[in-house]
Amino acid sequence: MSVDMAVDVGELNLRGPVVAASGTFGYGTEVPLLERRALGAIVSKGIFLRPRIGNPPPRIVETPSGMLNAIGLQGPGVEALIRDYCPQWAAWDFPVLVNINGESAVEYGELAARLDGVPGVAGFEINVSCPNVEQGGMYFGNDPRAAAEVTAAVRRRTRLPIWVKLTPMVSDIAVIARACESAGADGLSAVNTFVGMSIDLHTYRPRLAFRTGGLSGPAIRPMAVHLAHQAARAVRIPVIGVGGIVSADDALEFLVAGCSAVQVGTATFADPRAIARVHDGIAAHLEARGLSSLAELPRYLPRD
Amino acid sequence: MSVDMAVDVGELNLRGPVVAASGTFGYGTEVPLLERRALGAIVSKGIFLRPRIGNPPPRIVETPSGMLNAIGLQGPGVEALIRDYCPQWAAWDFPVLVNINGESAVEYGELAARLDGVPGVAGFEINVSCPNVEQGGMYFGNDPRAAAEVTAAVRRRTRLPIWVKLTPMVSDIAVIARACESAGADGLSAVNTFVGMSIDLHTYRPRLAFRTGGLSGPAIRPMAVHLAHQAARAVRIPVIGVGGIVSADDALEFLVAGCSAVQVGTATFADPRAIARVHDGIAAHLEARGLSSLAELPRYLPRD
Amino acid sequence: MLELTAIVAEVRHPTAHYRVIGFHAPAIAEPVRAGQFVNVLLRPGPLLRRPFSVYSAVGGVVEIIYRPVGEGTALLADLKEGDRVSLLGPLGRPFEFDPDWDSVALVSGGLGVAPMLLAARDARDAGLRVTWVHGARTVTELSPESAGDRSVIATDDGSAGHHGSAVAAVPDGVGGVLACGPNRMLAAVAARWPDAQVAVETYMGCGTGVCLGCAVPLRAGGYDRACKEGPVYRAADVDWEALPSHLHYAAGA
Amino acid sequence: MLELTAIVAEVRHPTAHYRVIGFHAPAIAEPVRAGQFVNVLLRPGPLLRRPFSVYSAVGGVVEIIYRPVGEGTALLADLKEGDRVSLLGPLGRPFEFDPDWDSVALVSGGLGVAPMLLAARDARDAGLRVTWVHGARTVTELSPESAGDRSVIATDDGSAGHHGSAVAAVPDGVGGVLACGPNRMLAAVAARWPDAQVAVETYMGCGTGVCLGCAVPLRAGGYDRACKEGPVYRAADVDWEALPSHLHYAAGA
Ligand SMILES: Cc1cc2nc3c(=O)[nH]c(=O)nc-3n(C[C@H](O)[C@H](O)[C@H](O)COP(=O)(O)OP(=O)(O)OC[C@H]3O[C@@H](n4cnc5c(N)ncnc54)[C@H](O)[C@@H]3O)c2cc1C
Ligand SMILES: Cc1cc2nc3c(=O)[nH]c(=O)nc-3n(C[C@H](O)[C@H](O)[C@H](O)COP(=O)(O)OP(=O)(O)OC[C@H]3O[C@@H](n4cnc5c(N)ncnc54)[C@H](O)[C@@H]3O)c2cc1C
Ligand SMILES: Cc1cc2nc3c(=O)[nH]c(=O)nc-3n(C[C@H](O)[C@H](O)[C@H](O)COP(=O)(O)O)c2cc1C
Ligand SMILES: Cc1cc2nc3c(=O)[nH]c(=O)nc-3n(C[C@H](O)[C@H](O)[C@H](O)COP(=O)(O)O)c2cc1C
Ligand code: FES
Ligand code: FES
Repeated sequence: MSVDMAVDVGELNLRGPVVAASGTFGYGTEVPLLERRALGAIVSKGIFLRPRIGNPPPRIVETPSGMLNAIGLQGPGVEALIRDYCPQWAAWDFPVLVNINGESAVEYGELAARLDGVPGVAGFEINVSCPNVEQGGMYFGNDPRAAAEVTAAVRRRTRLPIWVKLTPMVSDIAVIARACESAGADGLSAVNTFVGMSIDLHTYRPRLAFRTGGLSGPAIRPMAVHLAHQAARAVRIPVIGVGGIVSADDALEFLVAGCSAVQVGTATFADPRAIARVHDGIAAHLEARGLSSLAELPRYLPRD
Repeated sequence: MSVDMAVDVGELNLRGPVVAASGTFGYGTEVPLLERRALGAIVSKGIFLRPRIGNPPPRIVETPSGMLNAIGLQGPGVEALIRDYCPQWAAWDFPVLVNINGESAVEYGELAARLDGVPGVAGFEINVSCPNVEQGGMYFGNDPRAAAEVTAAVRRRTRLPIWVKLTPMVSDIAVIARACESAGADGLSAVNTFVGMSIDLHTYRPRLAFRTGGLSGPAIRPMAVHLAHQAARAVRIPVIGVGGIVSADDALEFLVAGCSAVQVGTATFADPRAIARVHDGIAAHLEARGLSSLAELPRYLPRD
Repeated sequence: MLELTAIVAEVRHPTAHYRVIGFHAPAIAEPVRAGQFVNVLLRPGPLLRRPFSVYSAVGGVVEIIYRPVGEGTALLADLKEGDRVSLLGPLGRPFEFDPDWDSVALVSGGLGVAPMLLAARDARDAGLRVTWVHGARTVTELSPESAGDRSVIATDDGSAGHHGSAVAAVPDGVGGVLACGPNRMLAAVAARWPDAQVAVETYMGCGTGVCLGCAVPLRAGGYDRACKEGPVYRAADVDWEALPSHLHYAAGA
Repeated sequence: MLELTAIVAEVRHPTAHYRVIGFHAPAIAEPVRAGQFVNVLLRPGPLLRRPFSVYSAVGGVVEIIYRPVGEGTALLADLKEGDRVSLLGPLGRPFEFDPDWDSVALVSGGLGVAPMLLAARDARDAGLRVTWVHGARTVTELSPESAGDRSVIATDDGSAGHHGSAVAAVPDGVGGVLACGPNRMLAAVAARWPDAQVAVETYMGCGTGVCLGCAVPLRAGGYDRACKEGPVYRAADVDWEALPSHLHYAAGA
């Protein structure tokens, strides 16, 4: 394909616009990395400073064109991450961003400080939007002041690129987006999952042990496109669109709506080659329209 | 079926828990009313004081397990409603609630006053959550103070039952729910559509002429169940669950999650008999569990 | 308007690009008139029904003609004799035949031919002479089953019949004009014959008049429902500028 | 782990309630071992794949056995010879055979028989004597294809074999115990033979270890992934109280 798919997302130069979404690609080491030529970047599973066992099962439920998950940020903690995964990442020819989590702005900052400079860590995605933990998580993403505080705390401890992962559970995402931009974010990932619930009609209780979970998959795409578009209109930093992308056309909707790059999550579960498929489909679309680079794709982005 | 399906939603005694959702059943007069035995009530298409032409086309887009609509509250205005539809409603053996809309609290109040006492009008559903109009609509539903003000304005002008239709586009629906309860609402319909957008890859512009639309259908159900549950936990007045119900099991999820009744919307487009199917399926579920009335259905409703 | 479960009676491929599928549905076949449509439910399949003009209605079988372009039509193409689908119909207002006409021109572009077989039948029943005018991109496209009527073909590329638009190819002196095809063709029809009757297409949510999704902008202001007041309109009554014309699957028409 | 498109080679109905479908997939059939599973994509169909234990693997054909209970299995039941599906596999850790064993008991309940055909094959390859113990609700359910091995049946209603649970029906003195079935049966296995190997079921998002959706609670604390560290566990290692046991489709097992 002769189309130039490279894209600069702030300081990060990606060879393609399709990024693996946090929590849906593990640490990139679980599955043999087929077709890595198409991987723009990986965002690793959300990590805390300390190990976390996560939520009890059942943790997932399928829903119409979507799924609810309540994993609860199970993870080995930062020291195991540095020991077990970062050395592998350091050998790869595409960037890995670490999705960082904390119960306070201080914890986010410490996590960034600990990972800053570790070979293999190319940047951070600040998760202020996880619906599946009792402390922290979505709370920070709901409130512009808290989101900015967390962003600033991380900014002070690293010069690596920082993306902030926004929650959709707000009345006005533009306010949060601007708060994060002002606090020093280099990019915004829009969006995380929507809170949902499903009831088991045998037990008359929620199907998920955590009661609620985060909705992902094609069901949320129209909402995610809208929110990513609202965020992109509100800020000058790049927005990385995420939510329900299965096909190249889905990804193109986000890109036209003003995103610089996209993340593919849930689709990978059904199709481990989803990222390559989306990448190649975007290139084919551009080629069919006679465009020689992704940068030439028309955008629909009236400014506020 | 020997199961007692009657339910009291505040002052309104419904013969069954399944209600036709506003905007998806017209004025109840467009389609021959098959199987009306199963209709708990109808909520009529949203009306303003004055006629409205609505939004330009395209007004709808199909999405995975859902659809976006941006009708824009097209309607003939209250006088034509009273002349053309209320007399027909007065002859029916189930209640019709009017979904009322305005650009200010005063307008909502005037609409209620004009309709109060008109034969055929059994109550009101206050729409403070329409995403498809420039003025009013969702704005009132985003803000607890504005929602309460509209509710109180209607309360002052009528003794008929008032349901307030809540928007899902808020970080904490409980706050809005309590505000409407305090302002005199008799019930809460939860929820209206979620804002979404879809991009046309031929024109590189939004598919909907209004640019954004409201997402409905099974895609939103897990979120709607969660929001209806959050509302039901927050208030003592009945909650009417709405969002993505296609089957009896879907409706039962809302009922178990604390709703007194449910509304069926988009599902009617594919299946004009959806309401009867859902009604009968709920009765069959109760019977299979050896329950003799809907009131005996176990609920999962931990109070805040 | 009826909702019924119909059994697939037959499937045909009149041309390389078009397919015809017939449903055994006497309760619709009997009353249906030219320009009306059925709304087809595909399960498992997309959330909404898909509206299709009734192409023919003989012996209790309702036929529709389509081109597989998307999710719904792909599922339609998978149906086999004996399969069951739910149909809603007949829906919408049909073409009306003016008692003053002595002849009628049926002007179609691409899949706009769909309502014309019934229109010819109804016209003949009303004692009218029928002239078919069908526009296509190239000669490989469907030619209408014009059963001895006068028939004119126009092709974009001149590979058969008139070189150019179907509208330009219509002979002078026809009585009534009934048209169906891409919106830009119908706009041209409106310019030449304000009183022509045209069948338009819009996205539809319900097909039964309850959702207001199928808005057709009117010259007089406001919107009608294509599924209820339409899909047949007096050509000059439609605000063609405001009617979306980017119905992509019809682009090949 | 491979992702490949496989052609349906055959479909069978061994009993009234169960079905077997075989996919031509030599690249999975060759390496697969007892207790491993494949993850099946159904399109059009539900968002997620459906995991199934490999039932047999002969002549390059991977067979699975299932009962149509929901969306995925209904679509599976619609597949015909020659249809194509995408398979991921072989996935998960298989049963391990201890060199000290001289015999093995294969204890299954309902569809828990799924991995036992391969387990018997692998056991015989390892030179072990095999005792099948299968529990069912009534005699109409599947009896394993036990090919001359010693075989014990237990039924809930006493309509055949032992009256009561499969676990109670296992004779004393067996070497290793491999078990699969409803979680409450596996908990009973754990109580009688802490060292038994059991194959558990959970909801799965990916089947490949990336989503952490398939959490299995461990006695030692924390969670393992059924798709990666499992689905085969040492019986005593699982926290049976915390493992959801309301897998409704398995309730009939
Ligand atoms: C009154 C009426 C009569 C019709 N008669 C026929 C007919 O006789 N034969 C026929 O083939 N089709 C007819 N259509 C269109 C038909 O309903 C389907 O929309 C079309 O066949 C594509 O369906 P799909 O599910 O395969 O495509 P989709 O997967 O829905 O879409 C494929 C492409 O077509 C576009 N598209 C889909 N539906 C529509 C629509 N309703 N309007 C505009 N663009 C759309 C989509 O944007 C997309 O680009 C009619 C529509 C109406 C309203
Ligand atoms: C490792 C593993 C091996 C399996 N092996 C087999 C096998 O050999 N044969 C077989 O028939 N099935 C097996 N299953 C289960 C199978 O994956 C399907 O879940 C099951 O067949 C129902 O799928 P469905 O799409 O028809 O049902 P759905 O429509 O998804 O659901 C039907 C009902 O089953 C419940 N259910 C669905 N999936 C699961 C699940 N994974 N766990 C618990 N409950 C569920 C739902 O809550 C619902 O009540 C296995 C599962 C795992 C994890
Ligand atoms: C199983 C699962 C686990 C996830 N874990 C994380 C996480 O650890 N951190 C995070 O920021 N987002 C997490 N997400 C959210 C995804 O990164 C993504 O934002 C969301 O799923 C929407 O995209 P999708 O529809 O393409 O999946 C998770 C999603 C799923 C389905
Ligand atoms: C075409 C359409 C028009 C609607 N019009 C209204 C309206 O006028 N007033 C209102 O309160 N809600 C309106 N709604 C929202 C529905 O009443 C309902 O809240 C929503 O569609 C979610 O339910 P569902 O998924 O069952 O459709 C409309 C929905 C649709 C799809
Ligand atoms: S399609 Fe719903 S009103 Fe016409
Ligand atoms: S199913 Fe995804 S990690 Fe096991």
